[in-house]
Amino acid sequence: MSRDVLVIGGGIAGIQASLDLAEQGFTVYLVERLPSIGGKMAQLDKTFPTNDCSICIMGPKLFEVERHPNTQLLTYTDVEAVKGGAGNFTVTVRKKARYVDEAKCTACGLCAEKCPVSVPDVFNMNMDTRSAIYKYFPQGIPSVYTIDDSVCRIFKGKKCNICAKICEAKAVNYEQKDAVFDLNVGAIIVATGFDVFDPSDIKPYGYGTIPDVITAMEFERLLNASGPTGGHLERLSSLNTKAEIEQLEKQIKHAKAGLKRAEKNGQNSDKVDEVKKRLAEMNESLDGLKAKEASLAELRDIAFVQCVGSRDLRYNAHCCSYGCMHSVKEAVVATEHESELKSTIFFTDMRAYGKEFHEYCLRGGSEYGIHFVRGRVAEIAQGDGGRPVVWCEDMDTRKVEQHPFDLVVLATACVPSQGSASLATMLGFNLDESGFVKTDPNKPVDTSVQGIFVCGCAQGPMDIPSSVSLASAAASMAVQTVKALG
Amino acid sequence: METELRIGVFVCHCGINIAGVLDIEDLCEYAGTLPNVVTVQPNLFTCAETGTSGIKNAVKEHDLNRVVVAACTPRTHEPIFRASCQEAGINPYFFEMVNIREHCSWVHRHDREAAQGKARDLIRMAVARAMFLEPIETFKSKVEPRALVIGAGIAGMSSALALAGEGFDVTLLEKKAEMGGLLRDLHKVAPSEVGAGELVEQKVAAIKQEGRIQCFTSATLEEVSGYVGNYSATFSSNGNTHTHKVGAIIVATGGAPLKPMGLYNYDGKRVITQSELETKLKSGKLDAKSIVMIQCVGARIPERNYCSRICCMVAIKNSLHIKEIAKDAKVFVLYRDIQAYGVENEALFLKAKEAGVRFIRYNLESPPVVGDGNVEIYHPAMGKEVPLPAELVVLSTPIVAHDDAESVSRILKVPVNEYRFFLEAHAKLSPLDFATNGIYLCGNAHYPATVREAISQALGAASRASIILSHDAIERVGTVARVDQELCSSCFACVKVCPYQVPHMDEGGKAMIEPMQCQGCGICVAECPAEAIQFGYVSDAQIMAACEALCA
Amino acid sequence: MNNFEPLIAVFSCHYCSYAAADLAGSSRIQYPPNIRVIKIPCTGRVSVNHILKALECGADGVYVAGCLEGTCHFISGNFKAKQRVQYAKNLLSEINMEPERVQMYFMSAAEGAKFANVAKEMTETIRELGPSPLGQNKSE
Amino acid sequence: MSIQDLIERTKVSFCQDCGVCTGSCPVSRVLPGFSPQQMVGKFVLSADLGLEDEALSDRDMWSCLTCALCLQRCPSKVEYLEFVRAVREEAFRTGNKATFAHDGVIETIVNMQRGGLHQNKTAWAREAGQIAESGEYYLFVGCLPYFDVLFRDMGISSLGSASHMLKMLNKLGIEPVVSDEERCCGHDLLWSGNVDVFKELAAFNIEMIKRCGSKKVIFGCPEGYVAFKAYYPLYFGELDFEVVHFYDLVGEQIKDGALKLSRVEEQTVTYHDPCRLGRMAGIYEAPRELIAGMPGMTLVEMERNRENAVCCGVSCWANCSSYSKQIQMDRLKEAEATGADALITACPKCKIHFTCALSSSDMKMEVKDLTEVMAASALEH
Repeated sequence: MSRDVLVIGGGIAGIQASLDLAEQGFTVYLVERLPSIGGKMAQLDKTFPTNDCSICIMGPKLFEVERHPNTQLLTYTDVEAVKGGAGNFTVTVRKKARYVDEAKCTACGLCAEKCPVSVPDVFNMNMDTRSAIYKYFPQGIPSVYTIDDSVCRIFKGKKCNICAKICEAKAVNYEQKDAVFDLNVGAIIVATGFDVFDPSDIKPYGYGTIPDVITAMEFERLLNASGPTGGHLERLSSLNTKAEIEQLEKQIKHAKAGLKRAEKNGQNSDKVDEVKKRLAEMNESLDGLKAKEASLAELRDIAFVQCVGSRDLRYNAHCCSYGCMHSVKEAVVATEHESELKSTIFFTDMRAYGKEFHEYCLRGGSEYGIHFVRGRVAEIAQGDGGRPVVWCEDMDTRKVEQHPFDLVVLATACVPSQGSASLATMLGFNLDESGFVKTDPNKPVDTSVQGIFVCGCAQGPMDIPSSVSLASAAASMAVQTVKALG
Repeated sequence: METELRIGVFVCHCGINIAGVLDIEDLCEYAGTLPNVVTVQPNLFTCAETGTSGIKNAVKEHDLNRVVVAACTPRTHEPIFRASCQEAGINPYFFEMVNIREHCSWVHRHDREAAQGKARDLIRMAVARAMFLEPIETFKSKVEPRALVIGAGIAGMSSALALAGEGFDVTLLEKKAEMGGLLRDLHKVAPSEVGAGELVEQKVAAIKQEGRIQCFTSATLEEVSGYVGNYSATFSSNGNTHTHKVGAIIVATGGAPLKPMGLYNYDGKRVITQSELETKLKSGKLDAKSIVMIQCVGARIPERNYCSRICCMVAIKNSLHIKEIAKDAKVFVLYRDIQAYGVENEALFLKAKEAGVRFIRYNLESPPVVGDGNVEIYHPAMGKEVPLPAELVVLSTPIVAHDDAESVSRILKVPVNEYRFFLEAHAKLSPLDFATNGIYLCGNAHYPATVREAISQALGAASRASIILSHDAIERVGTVARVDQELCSSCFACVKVCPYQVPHMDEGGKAMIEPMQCQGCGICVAECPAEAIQFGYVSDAQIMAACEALCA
Repeated sequence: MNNFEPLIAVFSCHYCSYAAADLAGSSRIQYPPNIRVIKIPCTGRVSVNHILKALECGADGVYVAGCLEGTCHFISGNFKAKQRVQYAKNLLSEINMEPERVQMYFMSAAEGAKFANVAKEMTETIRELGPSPLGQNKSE
Repeated sequence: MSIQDLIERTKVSFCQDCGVCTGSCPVSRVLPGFSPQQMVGKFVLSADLGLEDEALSDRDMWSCLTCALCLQRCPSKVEYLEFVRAVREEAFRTGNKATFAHDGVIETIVNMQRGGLHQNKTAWAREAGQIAESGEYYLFVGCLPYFDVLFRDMGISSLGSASHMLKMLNKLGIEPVVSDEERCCGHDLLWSGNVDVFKELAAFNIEMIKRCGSKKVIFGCPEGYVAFKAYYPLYFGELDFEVVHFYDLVGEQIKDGALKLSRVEEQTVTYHDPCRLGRMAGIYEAPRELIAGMPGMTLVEMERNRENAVCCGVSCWANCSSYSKQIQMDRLKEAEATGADALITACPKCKIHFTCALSSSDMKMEVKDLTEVMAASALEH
């Protein structure tokens, strides 16, 4: 028997549920599979309808849940098996090796600076790079670094111990092993959140082939001050071009050095000429790239495409609940970055059903000049210079129109998180037709298994306040369970 | 201060993070020259075990009564060092932290000389500030393990039951003669298809069985005084007046659908509201063969510019129920935007389409016109006005706040918005809390909600309230403002400026700040013209000392 | 005048601008070493007198850095601060000191770069204005 | 079938009023006022108001190309294709018929095949290769002989394609049945509402193939393939022979090494997916693999390819007008923009329509039939 509670998932729902429980005096284990808690909300730039900076309002909660004497944070940890029932669950968890001693690491970041590996940064939606030893995001909690053993040179059998050498706290430990242990709890709260739908499947939208068609979450990172552009609004094509320029400049520098050496050593003139010729070619393509970059510098017209993979019987029948407001917010924030910017939102139904939502949309139109077009986008073609062209029937004028944009942002569906099906099997609860955790509408946080509760987007697509409300509700049910049975 | 000030300064290398840019030896030497500094110690990592025990030992060895650590950001490390101070036997607030990492070594790597100067300045300012630090004590306030729940609709009843389930006593107030609220008159709730009355009766029965819940019907809240953990609520019920001591309060006063007087020929007979339709469905008295429903009646219009969230689903639910009774009945739903968010709602929307319910969109510029036996609507595909047969017209009207929301708001000193829905502490992260500690909200009182949502919020509000109720006493760190009533000139400046409406005038006409309610922002402290408000946590003396130490 | 290095006091709130400064640090964004941060719980804590006192004590410039407008952790503290900064500016005009020596800035905890830019901007502004006429206080 | 049943069966009332169909429809882009969504919306409302005659007399249904792009993209999975087919069937009965191009000649020829006609459908085949009178394989030639007559002036040899198909089969050791008794597959009748005659022809063909004892019926034409594969079973239940597309069959043989593709002249080509072969039969990759498998051939894709390909602008020989031309020209320009020397298609009708459009332009693009292109590579040695 146990009166402790396990919370699975360290996003805003899991954090809120943990805090509610901890503050009522219950011991909480908060398990998060990633190196830091924070979840999707930590990736957002701002939140609607108040335009609050997401990490600013969330940051204090991250600290609070880490520091609370009644919580035990188990990050970088997977749930592996569950036995028992309400009042007495035995949960086996695997705390994955970070290869960094959490108690010693001071998060100084020197290791990451010197690490020779560079891989796409998932937190920044792969639009930036990180090193093999990394912090999931700057404000991540616990504030420690982690070695990604899937990319680290050491774990590929290569010679490298730069991070261990540079770390003065002696926190790096390549010998660290996963720790597998059991937790005894009286109730479990599932707060495993959601995934963002991958729109590459929807071929007519050109995601993955047209560079300036991006997802709403990618746009969120582009708006963010800690994002890949430092919050400077740029098109992805411009970022790509910049990367190409950087690459080419490196090559030119290299070639120039080679030329100097060749001339100095008095090598035969043919070879020198050849290098000169190549250098000239490279300079020419550099000029071309720079011209391209200049042409991409201005970002004026952004399209927001709603219901991408949602309300679509071919992909997900359900509505993502927050997409309309999310896009209005992104349009508002983008305009705050760049006042000359024009945003157009292509929508099916404008689902602004929450408190202050409808008013927010109206303000978006009147104060930020957002252009709302009723009509779902039919296809996104590639126009002149690779610019995305949006085809759509305007349902108010009943005209088929095509408009070129500098950037197209896809409001992608909210889908069950990757591990939710296997977690359901492991814990034995049912899922609904969309793959979210099934609940009785009149018992909104009860799963089909007694003593296991659900909150946040694991239960279904919902906005942040609903997730937070549900988290508190799950905490209440967990308390009632452990008080009765634990 | 009577006792001699004895300050210890600890300077962190943070490996090479600080020491790589700053000359720690020089900083230590310099700190030693500052007034009242009796010991200075460098550490490789002050936050490591050796560092914190170093602080503790130094406190004992040098009889320190103030500790200054020059290291990284207090936002992450202050709690660690405060704990060390406490363990060493000095007040944890006799501690000051200097950020020479994030604010110095990391950001001035290329100008070491200036960085060194800045670090010296920062340490000097901290030592100066440390001289004026005040001890902060935590204080306790007893908690009444009983909650007051105002409103016994589905939200209030669910909250009360959850609180009782968690082991707390509940006083439940209902202004009507019976519990149940809005659901009493309704037919079935979607998507569970449970009878609304049945759901109410289940809850009422559970409440009656639950010894911890005391329910008062025909009740009116009259007065509330006190603060978190310790409220006193006076209310009348069936002619008697009661006063209950409660630790927390949940506002679940609900809302009601708008009566669409003067809209679309509303007459309550041939043109009715959705709830009137549900009464008909419940009694089986629906015989119309053609029904037209009009959405957004009185909502999302300039006078009432909000979306009432639930009306689309109510219309969809009821149209399905009509189709169940009479498969051949024609049902048209005229909408502006269908709000079928999420999984369940969208599925029900599809189910209605499958059942043959027709959905036709209209624009606010060309609203439907209710005629005799028909409703004329501009049909976009037809490109013209089309009369739809309508033996019955059903208007979907928004949930509006109850008239008494304002009086509840006044009694509890919690705000409402322009449509008189109660205003939560934070739209995103505190949706169920009021800015005032110890008072929570749920259900339609907050904003229109489906039954699922109302129950979720009710359970959530119960959890929030339980945080207070689960403690015998609430501990609060005294980082709060206090009024020196001797100095108070009764100018009301603090009353006006406080974002949380905490300061108030006591019987003697002097300002009072209830420490349990104070949030510790210090806004009133800066506002008070008489310097009557003390704020030991960040006192004027500390700030002034830091300013004076700006220059060597 | 080019060698003049201004001394600038910054009143920085715990929840946003101090956090922004921390982020500038962990992101290693370099900015001029002329500012001295005084941490307060909320910019609403800063009184007009604090601002003036900093000038009197030798600061060549003072700015208050709070949360973005509408997102103050304490609801309205930053608005109050904005008013008080304006008040201080008006007073400076009266005593014939440049009101630009005092400024109000708003930033979120996620805006490390903005913190650095503001520090840069303010340093430049004060450098342009030259040393505070109260400079002699420094040596006293 | 009642109109309400039709609505329910085709899920047209599931429409979300979102406009994806119209925004995608190649006709809507060039013919203002035409919209699949509007067509459906009008129909449903008219039916609901009891105005069934009005619903069935609408002419919009004949503007539809039945290209299935709207069906492909509709988020509500409205069965547009089946809706149009069924509505045309109902409308045809009330006298609301399509307007046929080419003076209706083709429709008439098809209708003529109902009687006790004895055709001369094997002459070309005997010339081109070896055929049998009965056996496992049946080669369904379809309309190619008539097209050969009709469009010879345009320089299109439809029989060339048939001959090459036969030669390649022979090379694989297959001597298929080709029959004089074969009738039109009925595809065009089905899509112009004349279901009664469609059924007559279908019944005749099924009987005829049974008589030949064939177990595998090979098609080169996507329309015949789809008519047999999807629509014959709808009316006659499961067929007792297999319906095989030539490209699938040949593709297998190439993979097995039974057929070799030799080097062809270096060229860059692009491939146009016929609606019937692509969206309706789901055959996207087989033709591409064949093209890519010919050494010397470089395949480049148009922006709109596979499930997003656009129609060649005409279906069922109905409604060929300025908008068809516009659609064709846009598609040809798209092909030209890829830098390809030739546009390869896999449907004799697409080839005819594109060739026709090309003849009135100064584009240098060539339009080729995949079977013929392949023959050059497969039959060389």
